[in-house]
Amino acid sequence: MPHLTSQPIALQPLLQADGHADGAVLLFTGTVREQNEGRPVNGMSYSAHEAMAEQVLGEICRQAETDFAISRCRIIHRLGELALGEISVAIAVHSPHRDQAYAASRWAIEELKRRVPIFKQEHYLDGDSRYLDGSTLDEAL
Amino acid sequence: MPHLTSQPIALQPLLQADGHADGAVLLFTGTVREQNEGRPVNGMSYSAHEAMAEQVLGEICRQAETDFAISRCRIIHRLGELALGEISVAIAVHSPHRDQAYAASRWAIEELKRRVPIFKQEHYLDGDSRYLDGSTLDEAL
Amino acid sequence: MKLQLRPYGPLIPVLGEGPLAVEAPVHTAGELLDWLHGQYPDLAPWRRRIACGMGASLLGADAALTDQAEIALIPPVSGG
Amino acid sequence: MKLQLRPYGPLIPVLGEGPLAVEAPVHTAGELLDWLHGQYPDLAPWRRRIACGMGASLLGADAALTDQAEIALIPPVSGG
Repeated sequence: MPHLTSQPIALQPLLQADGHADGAVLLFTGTVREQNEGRPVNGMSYSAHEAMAEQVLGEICRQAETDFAISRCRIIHRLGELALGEISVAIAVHSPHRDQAYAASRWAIEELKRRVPIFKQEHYLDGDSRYLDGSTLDEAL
Repeated sequence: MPHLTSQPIALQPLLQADGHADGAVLLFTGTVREQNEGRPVNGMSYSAHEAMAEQVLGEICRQAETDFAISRCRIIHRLGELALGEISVAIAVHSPHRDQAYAASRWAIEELKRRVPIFKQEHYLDGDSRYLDGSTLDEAL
Repeated sequence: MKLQLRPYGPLIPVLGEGPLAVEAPVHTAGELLDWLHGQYPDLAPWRRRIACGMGASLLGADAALTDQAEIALIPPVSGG
Repeated sequence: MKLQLRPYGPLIPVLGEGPLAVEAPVHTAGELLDWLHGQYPDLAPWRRRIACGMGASLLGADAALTDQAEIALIPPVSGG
């Protein structure tokens, strides 16, 4: 299942459990807000280094599953033009217990923001656009 | 919107945003697991002091919204007979920012387990049933 | 005084579904529970673990009861 | 050597959509970035903030480049 999509993110498949071993499901979604730092926003564009983003997102999911002893971590990130209120990212964690679900989900979204080569461009109501500053990759030279 | 239901919990209304002010939605669901403390489970019954549970769940939602500066907290708890994999509780938090969403959701589920007069009876594969021990209310005499 | 008791959760197998009509020589919620533990030794596992409620509110140990009141008997809670 | 450069995100308005064919007197990823900052002063805001990638991997500063390689230029990331 690819981690990147140019289609609206379907949440139902993310919530669907594989069996009955898990007592907790935690779904995080990030959506496009109508303002950022006080400026009215009317949309967002996301682009990515797709091959690398797919790989890093896969690594984050596998590491979350291992380090937090959860059953499943899935991450889907949207690319392309998003309108207000559309979901840019969804992280679904299935876990036997809720403690690990919260910890894994929190970790995964921070890792995504820190490591995954995705780039956000905000479009403002006044017609202006701006790439948001982000997190410099560890290997930056 | 009542907090208690004897019908399967519909998640879509919980995920639906009221506007475009929020950048984060966090949905927690608890589901019936196929085992507990090593014993195979084949279902669960939930009962409640309904009037008090409705009131306390409402208090938890309002306090979450105030104390964590989130836009909305909704909690739905299922009552009656639940099969494996069915959702017993759903907590949906909408928030401008994710930090508060995680903190509020985590707090709300702990408060629910600590304060809301709901009672869980586990049904085992061997035909036995047992009320689970729980959290003594602060006003216990 | 006369009271209607409404047990919840694991108290139902001990006290029945309720409402349970009792006539108890008590004035407060705390006294009611003491009296009840005397009447029903099987409640021993819930000593100091039952809360009394009236309507949607919990009652403190010193809360005065009124004749004919319906009192909820609330054992430890286990929602989620 | 000859390289194909592929800028991402906010580097696109500075360097163009790419791939950008360059002939640069460099051997390593670190040297490439130094050379690039010399050629494109508008990259100044991204000094020490660009990572080089080849395929799905990041390159360290000392990673040797090969002729005709396609090198990704990755500015700070802002997904989520």
